[in-house]
Amino acid sequence: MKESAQLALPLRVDAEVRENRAEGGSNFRLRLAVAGWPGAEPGRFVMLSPGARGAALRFDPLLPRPMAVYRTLGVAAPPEIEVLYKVAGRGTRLLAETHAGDRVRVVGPLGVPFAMPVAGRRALLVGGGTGIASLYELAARAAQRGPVVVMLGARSEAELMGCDDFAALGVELRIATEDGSRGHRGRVTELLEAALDAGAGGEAIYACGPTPMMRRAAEIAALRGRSCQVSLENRMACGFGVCLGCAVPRADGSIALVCRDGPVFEAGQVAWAGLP
Amino acid sequence: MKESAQLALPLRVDAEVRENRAEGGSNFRLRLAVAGWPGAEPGRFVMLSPGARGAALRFDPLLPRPMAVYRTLGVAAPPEIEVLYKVAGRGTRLLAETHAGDRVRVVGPLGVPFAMPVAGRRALLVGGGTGIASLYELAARAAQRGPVVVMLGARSEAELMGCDDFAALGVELRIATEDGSRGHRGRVTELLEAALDAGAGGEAIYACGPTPMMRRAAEIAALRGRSCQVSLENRMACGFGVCLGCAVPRADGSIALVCRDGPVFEAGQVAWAGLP
Amino acid sequence: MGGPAVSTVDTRVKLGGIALRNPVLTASGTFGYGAEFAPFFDLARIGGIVAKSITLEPRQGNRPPRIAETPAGMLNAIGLENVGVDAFITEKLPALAAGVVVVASVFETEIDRYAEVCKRLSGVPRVAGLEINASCPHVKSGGIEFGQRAEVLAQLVRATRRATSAPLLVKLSPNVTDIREMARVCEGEGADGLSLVNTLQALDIDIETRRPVLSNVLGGLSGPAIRPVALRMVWQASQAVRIPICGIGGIMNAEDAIKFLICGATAVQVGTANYLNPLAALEVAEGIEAHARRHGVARVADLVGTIEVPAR
Amino acid sequence: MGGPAVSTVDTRVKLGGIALRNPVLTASGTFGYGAEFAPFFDLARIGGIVAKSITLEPRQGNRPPRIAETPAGMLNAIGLENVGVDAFITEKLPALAAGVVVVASVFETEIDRYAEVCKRLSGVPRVAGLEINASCPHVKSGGIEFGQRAEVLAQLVRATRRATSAPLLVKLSPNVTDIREMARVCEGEGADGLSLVNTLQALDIDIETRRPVLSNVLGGLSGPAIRPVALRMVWQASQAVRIPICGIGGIMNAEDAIKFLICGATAVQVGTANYLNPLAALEVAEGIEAHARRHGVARVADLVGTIEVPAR
Ligand SMILES: Cc1cc2nc3c(=O)[nH]c(=O)nc-3n(C[C@H](O)[C@H](O)[C@H](O)COP(=O)(O)OP(=O)(O)OC[C@H]3O[C@@H](n4cnc5c(N)ncnc54)[C@H](O)[C@@H]3O)c2cc1C
Ligand SMILES: Cc1cc2nc3c(=O)[nH]c(=O)nc-3n(C[C@H](O)[C@H](O)[C@H](O)COP(=O)(O)OP(=O)(O)OC[C@H]3O[C@@H](n4cnc5c(N)ncnc54)[C@H](O)[C@@H]3O)c2cc1C
Ligand SMILES: Cc1cc2nc3c(=O)[nH]c(=O)nc-3n(C[C@H](O)[C@H](O)[C@H](O)COP(=O)(O)O)c2cc1C
Ligand SMILES: Cc1cc2nc3c(=O)[nH]c(=O)nc-3n(C[C@H](O)[C@H](O)[C@H](O)COP(=O)(O)O)c2cc1C
Ligand code: FES
Ligand code: FES
Repeated sequence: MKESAQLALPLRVDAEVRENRAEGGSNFRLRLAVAGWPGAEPGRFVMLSPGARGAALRFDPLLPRPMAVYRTLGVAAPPEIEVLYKVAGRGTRLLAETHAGDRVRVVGPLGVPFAMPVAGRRALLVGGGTGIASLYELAARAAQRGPVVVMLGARSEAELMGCDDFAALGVELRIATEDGSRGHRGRVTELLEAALDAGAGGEAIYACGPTPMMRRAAEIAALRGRSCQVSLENRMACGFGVCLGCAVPRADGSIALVCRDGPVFEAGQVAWAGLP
Repeated sequence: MKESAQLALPLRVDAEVRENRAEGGSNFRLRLAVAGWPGAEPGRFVMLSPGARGAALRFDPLLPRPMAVYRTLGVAAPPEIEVLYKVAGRGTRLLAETHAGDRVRVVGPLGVPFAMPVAGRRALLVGGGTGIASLYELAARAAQRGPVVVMLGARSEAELMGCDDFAALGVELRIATEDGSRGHRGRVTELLEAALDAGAGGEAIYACGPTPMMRRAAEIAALRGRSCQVSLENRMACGFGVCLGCAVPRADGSIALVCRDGPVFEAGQVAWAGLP
Repeated sequence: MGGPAVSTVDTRVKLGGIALRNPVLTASGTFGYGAEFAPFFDLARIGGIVAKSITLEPRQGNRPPRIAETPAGMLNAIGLENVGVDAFITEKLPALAAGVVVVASVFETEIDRYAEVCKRLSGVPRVAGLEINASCPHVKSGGIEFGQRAEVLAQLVRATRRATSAPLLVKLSPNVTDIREMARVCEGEGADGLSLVNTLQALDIDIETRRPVLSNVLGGLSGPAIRPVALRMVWQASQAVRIPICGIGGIMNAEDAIKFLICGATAVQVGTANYLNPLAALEVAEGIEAHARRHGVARVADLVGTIEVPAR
Repeated sequence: MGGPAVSTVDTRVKLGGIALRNPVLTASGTFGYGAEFAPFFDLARIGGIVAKSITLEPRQGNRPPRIAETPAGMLNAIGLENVGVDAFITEKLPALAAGVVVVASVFETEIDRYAEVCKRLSGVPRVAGLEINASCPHVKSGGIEFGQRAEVLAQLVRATRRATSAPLLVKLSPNVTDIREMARVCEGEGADGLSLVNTLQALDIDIETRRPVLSNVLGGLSGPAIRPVALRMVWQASQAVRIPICGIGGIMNAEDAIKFLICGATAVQVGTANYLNPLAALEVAEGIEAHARRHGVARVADLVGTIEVPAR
């Protein structure tokens, strides 16, 4: 994904929590008022320091956590962004404990966004787990250029996130759950396979979710001679290319930084076997 | 202060915050439900780990903070205790950020209590700053054995704590503020001096507050050939005599542990010049 | 990792000749002489306790302030306040219930005094073993030397080894260039095991007064902050010697302790955690057992040294 | 402390011949090559930046995982990924605005290669000084030796000193028994200043996989966790040598930085803090100035070494 000169520059703001709501399963929705927020292209992310409250300085946990910008709420002043997240460990657990009025440090927007589909072409978006959060803005903008099919997967219905928001976009929504509690019983990549086999060809393919899921999506695309954009995850300390901590191997043997060269990559460029 | 065999043994409980209320100035009142709480003799304290919430483990700040047991609310089940505290640094600031339902680790009751006044004798209690919190139970129990005068001091009215509670005990309450915003303008030890000079002699004297205040109270008592019980403060890591961190010098050159040998001491036993 | 869950786990380990019912001890100086914790739990339920380091004579220690808090850690310069070896034997040991395994910790300023303390402790029935504190970083007279210089350490271990036939652990200082060298010296001189680490030498300042936060200027850093350094040293030492190692440094919970076992420690000591949570050692012991059960590890000893180092 | 508040504060300091507008630099490896921070603030407002350590040839670094979080700290084993000295000179330096003071950091696996990198950097107009990274703990080939053995360190400083007449700082490893010895060696060989400390060698484990959290097994510990150790070493070194010292280790805010100044550091470097707060270095610089103003300190340099050690 080439970096475009027009990408919004990152800022560091102590944002104010407007709302932090449990949404079933381990899902939460965080709404932050971010003064000066420049907007974020689809697929870009922020670094959040969870639990930063008032002046009570604590350095454990030390590092911020990367989170996709689910969407920017254009109407609010100061601008507001939403983050959809799952409680995975102590960083996200602390985030879950913030209350309206608390402050959270935001650095962003960061990273290289998805390349938009060619106008008129059908876009297939495949999301699993927390990866769903990276796809909303893409779906919203792609829907203005052509037909969009969004395929979302999770272990069970409760673990799905954002379904209603996607549905409200008017895109075609297909669901897969491993336990069959909603939609197709099985993996979301099976939906992708079916869509491609039934499709007319030429679709732009996007995948974001757990590594095995993205790897499978990439395989499915590659088997059909098709390219696929994926959004990788990795541990990050900075998010803007200076700690060199988020390195992953490229297929050509070189090293890429997920935060600076990604998180969006062409699936064929990724050395899948070398991911952490 | 000799340790009596009947002192309640300490326990460690993850207590639940029932209420945490700002009370003006930098004062807060914390009410905790402490399962199994055995009650606490006047002057004893607990160690609190502020901000311990759910399972989000954080080790900064690492150490618990000592707080007097302001009072035990006997009626509740599980028993509840109240702690009156001032925000002094980050430990107490974090405590101030806890919400009802959060958990706080409690270790206690700890330390050696005040020796009760001889029945029928007048008791003079002098409290300043956070030291006021150590005196409520003493006032309550002493009031059942004889007349009690409670003298409370602070920089300004807003920084006073607990006045209404003391007043409700029916004890005689005298106030001093440095800025004159309530009661006598000046130091609370001036009230002590006046009370002693006006008194009949034989009063039991108690002081708890900033070190200079207690030192002055001790001097005032000593000048009149009277003893005085003081409750010292010091940095603490454990609160029950095992880290040896809270040591202070005794007048005889030996070392005392504030948490185990105190916090209550005969003022004459303390090497005031050697306090940290 | 490991097989299917097992129903019973053998938690016993042997640490340099000391039989422990589970691999969790408490670290010297963080557990008093043991009796202070009796209100909180039955001390016989943990592997054992290492008592506060004792000297030939009682010592009074440093002036206040003696402790301070740092990010995820604490500084201390207690100055080895202790009751002396005789009061330890006559007053402190008898206060402990019969089932409690006690390791005595020995510190002194000269080698022959170390040896003398070891002699007095030898044959005392309640003493299961000795730990030589070669590493206290904050006492001016000699503390630094013993654990930081290979020749001096060798002399110390030789002399204390001669003075006692009790199980002998040597507690090393982390303030060294190469912990493996120090570990080998101890093994060579006949130590039965190693305890590592003691505190990291450190300093903090109050910027308003411009004074060190401790009266002693320098202090020892302990707590979670040092855990990754301690873990590294335990792993390095375990590769350098065959005698068992007791891992110490920032252990707050069972997960932390298991890391030390995986890195090659036969047992662990819980230190600073005892202050913030007097039940910490017990919770660590129970947590290790639960972990082993969950992972199908029939004997906790089978966890020791199971680190999987990726091929390069 | 100090007198009544002053209205203007002279924040300038001189670090081994490098003139700085204020005593705050950024630490090597935590600030990229500088340009990455340009969106966040004007880099000319801090004292200077120390660039990522560079080698003769570009290097690719270690496989992932390269970083992990620890209590109040982080572990890294990047493996010295860098663009190489030539690309540094031709691509990275020109990307920085004219007013930015740049210190180049040099690392290599052999002494003559170190010297060669220094030669190539000498006379490059944008390079205000060199920092010799003698201390990287996680590269297999030699990293450990340079800063940990006095003789090797002496050779390294001698060779790099000969190779350049630019201001020469030597960045020391904290993984040593006696930092004073290493400091004296550098001074004796003509270093213009010292930077300390680099990361503490450390290790962490994932107990579910039983594998080290880093692909390289060992990593370097940085962040607030190590600050008290770094502060101790700066104080010790400042008493052992007369050349200026740049204090590094866990500086998160102005208060932390002021502690280093009080302990004898002429300047400081902000490291890990840049990751969590890209404005950290600027905030530290502003905070030091505000502190000086509040305390009536007319020149920030007057804060250096003002530690008040109590009489014993
Ligand atoms: C570009 C990007 C965008 C992301 N967007 C979202 C999002 O919109 N919503 C969301 O819920 N999550 C998102 N994630 C994942 C999120 O960052 C991690 O779940 C979070 O950092 C875990 O932190 P923790 O402290 O709760 O868990 P930890 O205790 O740190 O770890 C829990 C588990 O998560 C793994 N982990 C830790 N950090 C990361 C990481 N950065 N990426 C992947 N796994 C990690 C750990 O190895 C461990 O297995 C994103 C990650 C990246 C890199
Ligand atoms: C037996 C005892 C009973 C106490 N009871 C109460 C009470 O009922 N209500 C109340 O508000 N406070 C009480 N205190 C004082 C309270 O413990 C401290 O205010 C608190 O620990 C400060 O923690 P912090 O993290 O907010 O401040 P820090 O940032 O740790 O320190 C702020 C300031 O307080 C000083 N300080 C730190 N710890 C202590 C300490 N243990 N004692 C005295 N000063 C300290 C520091 O040196 C510093 O100047 C009591 C202290 C003791 C020893
Ligand atoms: C207040 C305090 C006192 C200590 N006293 C001793 C001691 O007397 N002898 C000793 O060998 N270690 C002593 N230690 C070191 C601990 O036993 C342990 O090695 C160190 O604290 C690291 O473990 P931790 O991080 O779990 O505390 C002391 C530590 C602290 C914090
Ligand atoms: C991810 C990372 C990479 C680093 N790379 C270098 C390096 O290339 N050269 C160097 O001299 N120090 C390097 N360091 C060490 C820092 O410059 C600094 O000395 C150390 O992190 C301690 O300071 P801090 O606690 O403020 O981070 C690196 C540190 C980190 C965390
Ligand atoms: S997260 Fe720091 S370089 Fe990518
Ligand atoms: S606070 Fe630990 S001994 Fe008093």
